[in-house]
Amino acid sequence: MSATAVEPTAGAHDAHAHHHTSTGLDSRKIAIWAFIGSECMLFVSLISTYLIYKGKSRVGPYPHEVWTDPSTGHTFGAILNIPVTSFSTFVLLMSSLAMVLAHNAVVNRRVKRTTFMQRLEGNSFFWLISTAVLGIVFLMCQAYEFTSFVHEGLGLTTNLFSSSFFVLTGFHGAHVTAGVLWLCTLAAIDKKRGLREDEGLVVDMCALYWHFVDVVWIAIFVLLYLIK
Amino acid sequence: MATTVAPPTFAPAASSPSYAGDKTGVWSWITTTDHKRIGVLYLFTSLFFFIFGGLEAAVIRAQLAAPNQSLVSAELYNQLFTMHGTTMVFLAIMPLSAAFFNFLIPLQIGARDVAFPRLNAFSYWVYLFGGIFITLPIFAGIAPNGGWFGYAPITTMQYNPGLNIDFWVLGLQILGISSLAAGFNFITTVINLRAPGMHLMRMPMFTWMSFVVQFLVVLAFPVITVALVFLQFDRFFGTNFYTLTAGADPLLWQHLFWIFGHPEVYILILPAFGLVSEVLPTFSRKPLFGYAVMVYSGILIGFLGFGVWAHHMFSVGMGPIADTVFSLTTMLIAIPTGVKIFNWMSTMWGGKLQFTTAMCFSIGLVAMFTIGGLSGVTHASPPTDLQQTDTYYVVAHFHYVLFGGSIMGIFAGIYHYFPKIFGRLMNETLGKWHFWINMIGMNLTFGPMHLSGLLGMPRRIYTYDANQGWDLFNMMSSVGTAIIILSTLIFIYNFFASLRNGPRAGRDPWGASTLEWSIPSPPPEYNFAVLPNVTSRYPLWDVTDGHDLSREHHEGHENRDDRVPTAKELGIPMPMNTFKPVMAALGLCIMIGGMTLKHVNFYAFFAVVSGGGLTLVISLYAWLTSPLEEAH
Amino acid sequence: MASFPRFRRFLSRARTLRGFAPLALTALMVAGAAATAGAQQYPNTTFNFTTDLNEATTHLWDSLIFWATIVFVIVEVGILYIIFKFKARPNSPDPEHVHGNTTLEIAWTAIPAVILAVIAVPTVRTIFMTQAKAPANALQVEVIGHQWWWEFRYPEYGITTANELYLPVSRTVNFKLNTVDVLHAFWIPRLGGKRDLISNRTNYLWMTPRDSMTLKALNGFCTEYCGSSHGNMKFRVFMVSPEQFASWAAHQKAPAVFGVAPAVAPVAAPVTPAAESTTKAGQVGVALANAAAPAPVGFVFPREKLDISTIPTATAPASITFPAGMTGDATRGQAIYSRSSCIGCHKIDGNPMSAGIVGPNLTHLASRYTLAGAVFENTTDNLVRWIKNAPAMKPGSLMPAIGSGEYNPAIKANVTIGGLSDQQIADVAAYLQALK
Amino acid sequence: MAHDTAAHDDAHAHHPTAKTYLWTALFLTIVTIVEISAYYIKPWEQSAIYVPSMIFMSAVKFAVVCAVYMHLKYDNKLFRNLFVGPLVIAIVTCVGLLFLFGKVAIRISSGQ
Repeated sequence: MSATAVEPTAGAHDAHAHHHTSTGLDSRKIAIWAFIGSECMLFVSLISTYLIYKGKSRVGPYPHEVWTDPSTGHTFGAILNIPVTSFSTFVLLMSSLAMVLAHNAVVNRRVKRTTFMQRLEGNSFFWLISTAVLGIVFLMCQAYEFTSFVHEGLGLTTNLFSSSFFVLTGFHGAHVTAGVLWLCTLAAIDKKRGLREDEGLVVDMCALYWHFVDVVWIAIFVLLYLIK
Repeated sequence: MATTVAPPTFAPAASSPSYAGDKTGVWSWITTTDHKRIGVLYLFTSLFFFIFGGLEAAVIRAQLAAPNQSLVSAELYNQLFTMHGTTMVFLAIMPLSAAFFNFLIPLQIGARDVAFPRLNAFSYWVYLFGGIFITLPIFAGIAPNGGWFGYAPITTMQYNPGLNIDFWVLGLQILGISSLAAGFNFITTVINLRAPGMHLMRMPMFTWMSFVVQFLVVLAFPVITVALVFLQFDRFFGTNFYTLTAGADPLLWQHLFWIFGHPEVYILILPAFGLVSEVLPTFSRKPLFGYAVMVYSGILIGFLGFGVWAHHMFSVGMGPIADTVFSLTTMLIAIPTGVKIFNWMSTMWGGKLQFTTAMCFSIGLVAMFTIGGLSGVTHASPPTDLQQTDTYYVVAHFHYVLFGGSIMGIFAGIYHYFPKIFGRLMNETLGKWHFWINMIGMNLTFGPMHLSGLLGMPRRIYTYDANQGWDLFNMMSSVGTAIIILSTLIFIYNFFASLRNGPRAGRDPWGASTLEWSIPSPPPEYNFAVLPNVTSRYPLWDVTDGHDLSREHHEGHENRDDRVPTAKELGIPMPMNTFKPVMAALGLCIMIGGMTLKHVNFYAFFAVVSGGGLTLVISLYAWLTSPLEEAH
Repeated sequence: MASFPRFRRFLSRARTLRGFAPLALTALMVAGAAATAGAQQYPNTTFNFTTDLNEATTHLWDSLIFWATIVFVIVEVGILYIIFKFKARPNSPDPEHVHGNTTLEIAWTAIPAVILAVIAVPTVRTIFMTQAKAPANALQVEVIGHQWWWEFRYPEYGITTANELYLPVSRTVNFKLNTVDVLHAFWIPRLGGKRDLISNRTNYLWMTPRDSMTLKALNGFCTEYCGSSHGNMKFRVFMVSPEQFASWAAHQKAPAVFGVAPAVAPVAAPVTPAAESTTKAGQVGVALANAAAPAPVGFVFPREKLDISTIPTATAPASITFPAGMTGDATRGQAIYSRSSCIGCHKIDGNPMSAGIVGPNLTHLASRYTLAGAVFENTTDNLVRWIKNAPAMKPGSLMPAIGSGEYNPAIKANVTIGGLSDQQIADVAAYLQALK
Repeated sequence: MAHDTAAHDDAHAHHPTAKTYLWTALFLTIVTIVEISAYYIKPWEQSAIYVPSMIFMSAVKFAVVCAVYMHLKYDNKLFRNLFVGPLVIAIVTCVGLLFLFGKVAIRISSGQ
């Protein structure tokens, strides 16, 4: 890689891509997969904790059940907002599509593109920014959800459900935030000088991370929201 | 076969440019990205913490030498045993292993460095700063005091309102980051940087066991990270994960901790197994017996290690089904472990045994670990475990595993690899003294603990009553500790005296068989002038071209080493020295460590945490946007 | 560097002694195991046939240690043999490069597997046997862990006591284990078994003590680290005959008889006479007057049957001083007690003012042999000092210092308002010692 | 530069086309719609197969994203092993934990 290239991507220069490797693969991709494997254990610990504490809270409000506060007589409805979350789930799913198309665009630079649709398909900047924007929309849904919960009387410290719920989804949200920053950095580079075809791996690493965050949400959506 | 020697076009010179020689000064060590230098840094730091943890144990044993003593207060005693465990596990044995990962793995697989040299430096500095952070509070009497496994709810704000546990939680998070970063780095290194022909099934056993350990690290540490995050949020923000009044279940912590904690045990022991598997064949002059089985048993131990965690919790009342399952899986682990013991014995069988100090320590491991393994089987059975758990019998068990196993293996590794690391041999006579006194001291310290435990002495008590039938055994243990200290003093003297005056070692003073012995001692910064082409598991023994490297170097002297050319002369690109990982590590540690200030002063907390965070971000950005190597 | 030629010569001669350490260890272990047979010398040994639970465990241990010993001997003797046999000698040939042997490796995979299966069967059987439901007619005992003392309740008899447990032989006892704060673990080594006391959970442990245990005094411990005074959280178990138990229980159930006609101090009375206490070097004591102690109406474990291991040897720190020769008045003491902070935490049946539930129930304090989690002997010396400054006697104690002018770590200041003078403490002690 | 070939091999290894990605997205959307509808269809939601069917559908989605979007289906087998191994350990751990904290285990453990 030339000395002029300035790429703020994780370990871009640390890998001995231009050195001998025994598998012929880039070290960075092996490292990101090992990282994702490790993240499985992180999220499983969080999800297990949520499921273990499910139904063990001593006071409400509860995720799916109606609850009347014995001291105030105030009645709380089921707190989880399925329509909003369904929408944000869909948004995250579409962001995965945009992400994979961004990678597709970068690694197929040589393909001749003439029609609008073809040029759109090859517009990596558009897809990177779309992914980031969809990620931001997802985060906004989450922010809306958290705010509405707090307004309804479910704070971080209210009960076991709220603690495990906020920390689990908050961790996921933090991962999405990190992904959005990563995507914005890539988009900035793409805008500035254009990501080259041989830099597909740089996008791929971000993509793998992003898809992983998406599949974690697939699990969270079903286990937390849809199953009572 | 080893085609690693550079063509002798360079004239011999007085000193060879080794990794330790060509750039000198403190700054060159701080900014280094050379895996060998980082290995040396790990070695010195972890030996320091090993001695520090040992001194904590010495105070504990002095307090317990006789009944009803009050050398230290109950509170200080609790901090001492907590910090003894934490120090030995996280600051001594793990990083001692990491010293060998760093130094040896690239050499053993024929690589120039690890996959991510700057990340490697980052791991070390995070470890150092984290170690300092978690150790310092003991001098102010506010060290962590919840035991090394910090069972909730004793660690919650309600029952432990001081800063003690905050240091522990945040310190372990910092150390976890160091271990995780190193884990990803070494997984990638072993998968991707093996020399041509170095198939997985040709890798030296130490590299294999370390490879397994890296997977244990990256899979086990996230779990404790989550458990610690819960605890930290409980303490800082009032969440309810361990809040009893909210209906929390204290067993959540225990399960999460031991899902991490049991793999952690194998993280501590497997590298020692690997080291011993290098030493025993070398001094038996025989290949390792049953190489493939040794590999698979190591993998199996690692894999089963994730399915036995609750055997630490038989006394919590999980019910007969869970007890049975975890009892059986635990017994299963005894099989691959036993296989290892028998294979080591068979390696020696029919060999030509040379009793160097490294060999003595290795045989010591086989003999002593067996005791720890067998006492382990006695509490794999829940009914008997109920009479043993949380007594000194368990203390005896895991010290036979960790001292008789890990530490013995690490000492074997230090004596064996000292010439490779520093280019000089350690004194064998003092080494033998160290071994025998250590062996006697260890058995005198931990042997009687079996008995005091089976005779009813609970662990973690700061004092005990007279007439309980424990006095003799406790006195023996305390005397044994003094003997261990004596042996360690001999080791320290030998280490530093040999560093200065030890006879020069050639490339392969022991006649060993693996790649690291084919290059000069200490190795040049680039390790291998030409990447070796590996055709065998024992490249220096299975000589195919009639050029018997091992014999030549075994009999040869230091003067036989030709002057080794520098990387520049050979045109090998090397990672540049850089200060950025150090700064990133410092920023990270200040950011996380500064969180303790939350309970002291909010403005200080905010300033320190954001200052640390800013340092981290800026250093990371500078790090990621600067090239690893000079343009070439 | 010194080369120690002499030592090297010695070493070469001593080479035949290599591996002595494992042998010595074996000898040590065997000697130790033999020694454990004597329960007299080792009062808390875990090898017993005192209950059904213990018997099952001990049998299991025997089979485990049998197989472990065989493996141990094979490995250690094997290592010794290899060391002697294959030591490098000047003329020994270079060894053949053997890489393995499939048959052997299968053998030492299979044989341990078989041994483990042999161990696993009785293990699983014992797990299910000991964790079954306790018999319905078992004596229910509720064990409640506190930092750092034990509360025992007998719901069947309506008794609440602390740190000293009476158990009838030949009747299954079912312990129901709970804690009010952090985790503790309930362990009586001589009776077997051990269970953690888990916050927000209930555990059970049951066993049937044998007849042979009648009139045995045993130690119990907390074995789960529970904070500052974890080492000070002990208890006593007094094994008695069913009749003795019935008598004890009937007496414990009744409120403390106080203020009845004075009587001679009973044999079992644990109160050390003042004269005796002052003979202790550096110790001072109080003489108790007006201790209106009634004749004992119920059974108390006889003092002469106490095992030496059940008599605490810990002494109060010298920092807590108490004037010698002070006389306490129990009636006055009752009045002081009833208007002091004591009643906020402690309960004494028969004293309507005293209804606290945080601290130990003191109804029959004088019938107990120990104080403060079985750490101190229940003597006048210890009692007055305990009242005066409990945290100095037991680190972290939740009972505050009460003596006027004493340092109270809870408020990081000396006690002023509400503090008791030495005379008042002597009176309170006299009152408490009248609670037989 | 050797660098190029390494990166190329990796990135170009028979990756699917954009069309495949679009069809995959359509499939994922449909499964998600079915999942959400199931939540509102009372007979389904209250039946015994609700939870298994939901877990099955999400597992399918999970697998499809991993296989197609994360290229596990097309990439080097090493990556699959690096991901599936930890995933299996994670899932087994989760199931173990849920059993240990489940009603059955707690009822048995109390022994009463």
